[in-house]
Amino acid sequence: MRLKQMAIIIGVLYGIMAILPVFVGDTRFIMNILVMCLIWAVVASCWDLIMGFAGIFSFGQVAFFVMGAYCSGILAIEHGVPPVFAIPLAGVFTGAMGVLVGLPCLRLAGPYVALVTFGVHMALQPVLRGKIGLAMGSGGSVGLLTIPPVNIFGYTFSSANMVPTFYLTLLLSLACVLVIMFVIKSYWGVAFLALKDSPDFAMSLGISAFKYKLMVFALTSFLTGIIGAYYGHFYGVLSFRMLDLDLFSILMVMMLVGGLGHFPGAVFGAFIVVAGSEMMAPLGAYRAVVMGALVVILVLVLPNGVMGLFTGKQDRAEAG
Amino acid sequence: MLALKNVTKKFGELIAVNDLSFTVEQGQIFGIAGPNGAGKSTVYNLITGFYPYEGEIVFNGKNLSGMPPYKIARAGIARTFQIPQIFPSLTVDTSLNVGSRFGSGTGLDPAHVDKIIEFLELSEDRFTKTNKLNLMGKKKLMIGAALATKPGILMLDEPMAGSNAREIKALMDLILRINQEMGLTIIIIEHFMKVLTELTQELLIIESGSMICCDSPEKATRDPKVIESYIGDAYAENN
Amino acid sequence: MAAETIPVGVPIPMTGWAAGSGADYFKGIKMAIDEINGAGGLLDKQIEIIRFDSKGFEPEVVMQAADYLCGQKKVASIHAGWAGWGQDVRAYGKYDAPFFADDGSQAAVNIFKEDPAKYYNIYQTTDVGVEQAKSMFRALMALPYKYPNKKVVIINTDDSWGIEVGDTLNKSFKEKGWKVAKRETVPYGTNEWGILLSQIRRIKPAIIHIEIPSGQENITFIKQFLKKPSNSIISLGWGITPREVVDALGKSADGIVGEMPSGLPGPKAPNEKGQAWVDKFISLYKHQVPAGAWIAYTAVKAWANAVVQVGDAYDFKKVNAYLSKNGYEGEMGSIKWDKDNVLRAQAGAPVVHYQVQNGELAPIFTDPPLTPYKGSTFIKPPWIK
Amino acid sequence: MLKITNLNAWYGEAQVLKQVNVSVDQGDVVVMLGPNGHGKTTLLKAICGLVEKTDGDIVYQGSSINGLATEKLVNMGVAYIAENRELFPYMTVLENLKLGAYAKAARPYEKENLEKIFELFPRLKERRSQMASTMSGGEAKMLAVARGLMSNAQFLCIDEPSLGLQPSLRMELFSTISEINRQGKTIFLVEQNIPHISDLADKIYVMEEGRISFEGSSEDALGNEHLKEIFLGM
Amino acid sequence: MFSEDTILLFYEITDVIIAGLSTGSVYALMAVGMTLVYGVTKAFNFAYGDFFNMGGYLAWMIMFGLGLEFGGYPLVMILVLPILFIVGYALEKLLVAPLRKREDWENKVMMMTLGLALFLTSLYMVVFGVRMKSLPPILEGTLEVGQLVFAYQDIMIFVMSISSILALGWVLNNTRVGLAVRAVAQNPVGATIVGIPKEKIFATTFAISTVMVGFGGILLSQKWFINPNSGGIIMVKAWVVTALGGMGSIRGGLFAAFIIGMLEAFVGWFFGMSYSMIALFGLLLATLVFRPQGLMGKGE
Ligand SMILES: Nc1ncnc2c1ncn2[C@@H]1O[C@H](COP(=O)(O)OP(=O)(O)OP(=O)(O)O)[C@@H](O)[C@H]1O
Ligand SMILES: Nc1ncnc2c1ncn2[C@@H]1O[C@H](COP(=O)(O)OP(=O)(O)OP(=O)(O)O)[C@@H](O)[C@H]1O
Ligand SMILES: [Mg+2]
Ligand SMILES: [Mg+2]
Repeated sequence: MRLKQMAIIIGVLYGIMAILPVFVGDTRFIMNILVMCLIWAVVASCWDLIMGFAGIFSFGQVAFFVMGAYCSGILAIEHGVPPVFAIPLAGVFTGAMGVLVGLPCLRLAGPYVALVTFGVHMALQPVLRGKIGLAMGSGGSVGLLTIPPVNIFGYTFSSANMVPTFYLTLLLSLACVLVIMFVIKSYWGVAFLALKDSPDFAMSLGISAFKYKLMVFALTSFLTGIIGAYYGHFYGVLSFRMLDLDLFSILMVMMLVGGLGHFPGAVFGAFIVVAGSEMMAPLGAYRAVVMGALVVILVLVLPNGVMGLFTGKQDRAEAG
Repeated sequence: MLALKNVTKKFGELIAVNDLSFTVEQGQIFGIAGPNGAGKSTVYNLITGFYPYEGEIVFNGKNLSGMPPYKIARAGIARTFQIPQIFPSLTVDTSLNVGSRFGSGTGLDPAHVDKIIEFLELSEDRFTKTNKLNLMGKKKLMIGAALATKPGILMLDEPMAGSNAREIKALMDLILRINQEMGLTIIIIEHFMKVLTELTQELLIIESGSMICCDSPEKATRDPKVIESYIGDAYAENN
Repeated sequence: MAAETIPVGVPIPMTGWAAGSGADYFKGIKMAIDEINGAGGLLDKQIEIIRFDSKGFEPEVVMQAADYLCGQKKVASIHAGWAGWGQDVRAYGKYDAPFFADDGSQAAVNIFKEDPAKYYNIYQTTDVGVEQAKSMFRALMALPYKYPNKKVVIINTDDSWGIEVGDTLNKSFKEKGWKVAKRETVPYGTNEWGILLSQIRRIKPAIIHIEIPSGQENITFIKQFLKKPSNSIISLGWGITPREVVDALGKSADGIVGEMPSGLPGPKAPNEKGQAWVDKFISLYKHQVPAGAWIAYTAVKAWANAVVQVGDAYDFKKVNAYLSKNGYEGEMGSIKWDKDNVLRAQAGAPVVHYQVQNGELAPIFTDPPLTPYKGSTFIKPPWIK
Repeated sequence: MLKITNLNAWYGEAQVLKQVNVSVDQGDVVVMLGPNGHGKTTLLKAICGLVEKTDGDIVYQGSSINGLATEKLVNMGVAYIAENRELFPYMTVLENLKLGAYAKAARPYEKENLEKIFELFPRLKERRSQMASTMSGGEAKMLAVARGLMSNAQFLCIDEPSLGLQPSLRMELFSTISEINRQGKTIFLVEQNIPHISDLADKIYVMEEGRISFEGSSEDALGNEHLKEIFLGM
Repeated sequence: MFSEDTILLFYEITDVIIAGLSTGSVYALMAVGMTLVYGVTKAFNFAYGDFFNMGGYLAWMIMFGLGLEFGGYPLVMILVLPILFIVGYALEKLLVAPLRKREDWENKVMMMTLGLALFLTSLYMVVFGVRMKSLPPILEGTLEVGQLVFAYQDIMIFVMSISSILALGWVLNNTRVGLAVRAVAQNPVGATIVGIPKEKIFATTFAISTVMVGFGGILLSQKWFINPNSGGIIMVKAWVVTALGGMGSIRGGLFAAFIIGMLEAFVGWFFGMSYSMIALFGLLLATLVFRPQGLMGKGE
């Protein structure tokens, strides 16, 4: 897809988002869903960048998200750092963690990378709950319950004033997604594709697999951390329960519905899945059954996700 | 320009390259031949930093030992692969741009890429995905991407394999033009004697990783040891 | 049409790790609402249950539940069961409809204390872990059984409940001159107890207390313990209440003790009213009363009563005022919330201590005050020689 | 033995073979020539059931085999030696060869064929426990040819067997092919550079742009100046 | 000769080792099927743990749902294992085979199984209820050797898991079918060229792996319980074991299972049980840094 096409799709998606509060601005429940859409769109896009484009099977995105959230929360609660500063600091922290996790991964083949990164995910929960976490101020198994909301020039963005907070989220989300778009469309993105297609050929043309893979680890964990931090300040509470497999699976489903490696499909996917899941809420326990079945069917009939519908012709010809 | 000094590479028990030394001069077309499994491709892989090795490889006064492949590429060594390598998801144009952007050290140079496209007569396929190219197209693409890195030396690994007489002739012309018009030093691995004798100025023959001879192609191909272990009597008679 | 019913929110896990306990609470809630509806409804309107799958209590799910139920569906009250250690206080504190939860955690109470005026609609239906643990300790000390030594092993999960109880027990035992020979904090999902058991066999503690609010770990522990038991009283704390523990272990669990907070003892209730309730529950659901069912039932009733007294389900100020001032007259007598809106253990909603006898829970004590349950006999666990 | 009529084949939307007619008689060596990328490999793949979208008729020993699964063909005595080798990368040379004799018909001859092959390619014998993925380009090609010969098939489709082989081996290879043919096997060979083609080929086809542009005996081909220049110039 | 303390320590360490062996055999049982199916399809099966539970649930259904408890485990095995085979075969044909024709199919299979996992987990919950189910022990009683106690149940699991892994390994390495399975794994096109019915092999392997997994599920459910939610964590455990051993390496999987079992036992004994997860991933990371293809993986 061309940069222009991508930009248009993103523009339309966020444009629609931006006018929705006009109709539903006073329904906090729906506004909440919209904020969720915007937040998960970033996480899913980051995941798509590292997995779909860079071809690195990182399963650590949720872990980075939670790390960012906790880091910012702890900074704000324990050290009194104002959220506007705590959020970027959390991003820097998760970015650094991303590099740290990425380093041992660079030598590994796909499923092993997945496992190591997932290991980070699995190990994070005991750390946050245990003594180490408590010593850092994670609140142990209770979690963080008193995270202050974002405050810019004396104006507080919290769920009490949903509409302005929504627009702040929208801006942040859009900024992150645009960064991802430019990365994908820059020569970075091309380098990823090249490395994925033929690492030897790519290296012989001067691409440093090491540098680019590490950079993508850093960037995706940075952005994921930022949005995670924002999430914490938005809800004011955090619990390690986010590390259970549910959220992880749902995020994967978002990517898949959007189309893995078909950015901005992930954004689309996040919007559809969050909204769809809420619409299926009346199904109760059957919701998950239906969701599961839908995923299976979607993979079979829509191999490239929703984005595949747009680029379908193109891709089918290529697949042959 | 490029010199190997006592280079040795072992794979476990197997000595794939054995204490090999040779020098390629600026502007030369330098041939490498030898039986299957003699270690020719391995030599390329060592020069381009794909494997660690013993000994020293020096390029324009710079010691390449221990350098990662991408740095060696930026230092001016470009290569093609025996089994064609392409980027199936990229177009010809993008593939060349990749070489130019990452390998040249000076960043993307559209004019240079244009020139290569024209030179290799790839303009018709410029915006097709590379997985749709046929064998010749893929080979040209590899050469094109390599050239786009603005190398000082181009190393080709069996570029003629699978081509018919006319195609071989065309490829030979192309290589000659790269050498003369672009002023590039070229190393070529081939099994077609005709190519080696007509194209190269110096021919290195290796067997089991060791040098048998390194001489002018005329002399090298008449060396009885070479005929016995590599060319074969029947073939020698034929040509 | 819509105005003809009174919507009540029930955010309870229907999927995920907490779904089992969620189902128990729901049984009580549904029973109460069916009764009210059967008797003509509340203020002549039927009560409508609106469920929300609160999954694993992830922050956004809890918030979403509150905004959906209170903001969107405009429910008149919320009955949540076990709901997430304090996040729920924040989520529902934004609204005014009475919210009943069973967090049993000091963290939730602390949040309440931050701003009692704002969180005035939040009601905890059980006492906090610290108090429950003290009650467990009292019960253990009061058992008609002579401990061979003063060594105890405490095992608890690594969540806030487990640690709160474990810490309190640890302190209580030490104060009484006992030796806590081992304290182990284990993750959920621990199923292999071999090492711990071999250590226990060498310690030979008089008491082993396990505090894991989930069925599977307790079951596997007991199964493996019984292969070569030590002479120890086994106390499962809250962990005895999930139905699968007795279901899975049957009579082999005989002798194990444990507690249920805000419980109504069954199968033999303390009084006639209680007995009628227990009988009804059993005939409805074909099994003994699990943890939380009775108090969830009672909370619905308490709220309904307040609504009737006030005369308007949506006059939240008055409903809340009535609730916190008057409490409710339940099956075992009156229940009242304290100043922090916590339903401390009290005669009307006691902590009930059980022992498994004949493959079922048999009450042996109620607390407070700690009194032997009428007609109860403690049996020496069969594995103790 | 094999008769192909009006065969079309596509990769996705792109048509590669256009109305191809080819017939191979029992006991013959038929050679197909043609420029790079004009569909020779595709034709072989189509015969062997490896092209998804085809239409037209392929009749082998009287029965239509178009659309038949590759593994069934193998059991009917058709062997395919692929241009791009298709080896089992993490198996040893010996295991690869053994798998060559997987078909029922080939099993009884496994030992015998293995010996013959080791004679033809001593390098393979020497390296029989080396992993296939680490073989050099030429060695891997030898292994691919050898594995195909293990199948003991009656009809061999061989795609550029000499690709990357050293000159002396290339000469040997073609005499081996003649030898195999003399033993009664039918051979359909795609190859660009065959010295003394008239000694080997009974019939020659030329494929250009997915169509057969020439069909005739090797004498006819050698008599055709155009063909001689393009394909037989070496 | 030895002080009492020394003897006690000796017993304790022996117990730790026994615990390690017992956990190890459980992990081995969890991982067999995964090694097999990963080895062949190269695609990650997220629904793995749910197939594991499927074994348990089917056994439960036969014993209690249909009231055939009198038949005991022999009847259960006779009925359940063929059902698992059929389910596995059908799932492969219906859901995996169509994906395999696509570009980038490994990812797609992974995604599909993710959905399948979600579907099965919640389906179990809806059909069988959220509560856990348990099965009667396959063998009652314990064997006591001095101070040491072995449950017959554990011995049974140990024997079954080791023998099933060894049997699988033997089949893969020594039979023609095994060779064919490996061939398909490494190069499906190459496999058809030599006459291997690739589609059948794919489906059969998947089915056999389902049988193996389900068999493990039955054996472990009688020791533990069947929990509709446990699929994810079982999948992760199996994954760690296979990865540490080298994905696709049967022998590696066996070793890794016992190494992890021992590690958990000793870490749990020495530092406390809550540290075992951290230690586990620490070990995995350290191993992969030095051997990126796992302990016995062939590398790619
Ligand atoms: N998998 C594929 N998908 C799409 N197009 C393909 C595919 N394989 C081959 N082609 C195209 O089909 C055409 C015919 O290719 P084929 O390999 O049959 O040619 P060939 O005559 O064997 O050439 P060569 O001498 O290079 O082996 C080529 O233009 C090629 O680009
Ligand atoms: N990774 C490896 N491990 C083990 N042996 C290897 C490895 N790579 C190459 N070899 C062996 O080293 C020898 C040299 O291989 P190389 O590819 O350099 O040969 P070559 O001269 O290019 O032959 P060809 O003309 O067939 O391409 C061969 O015998 C090959 O089997
Ligand atoms: Mg080579
Ligand atoms: Mg071809």
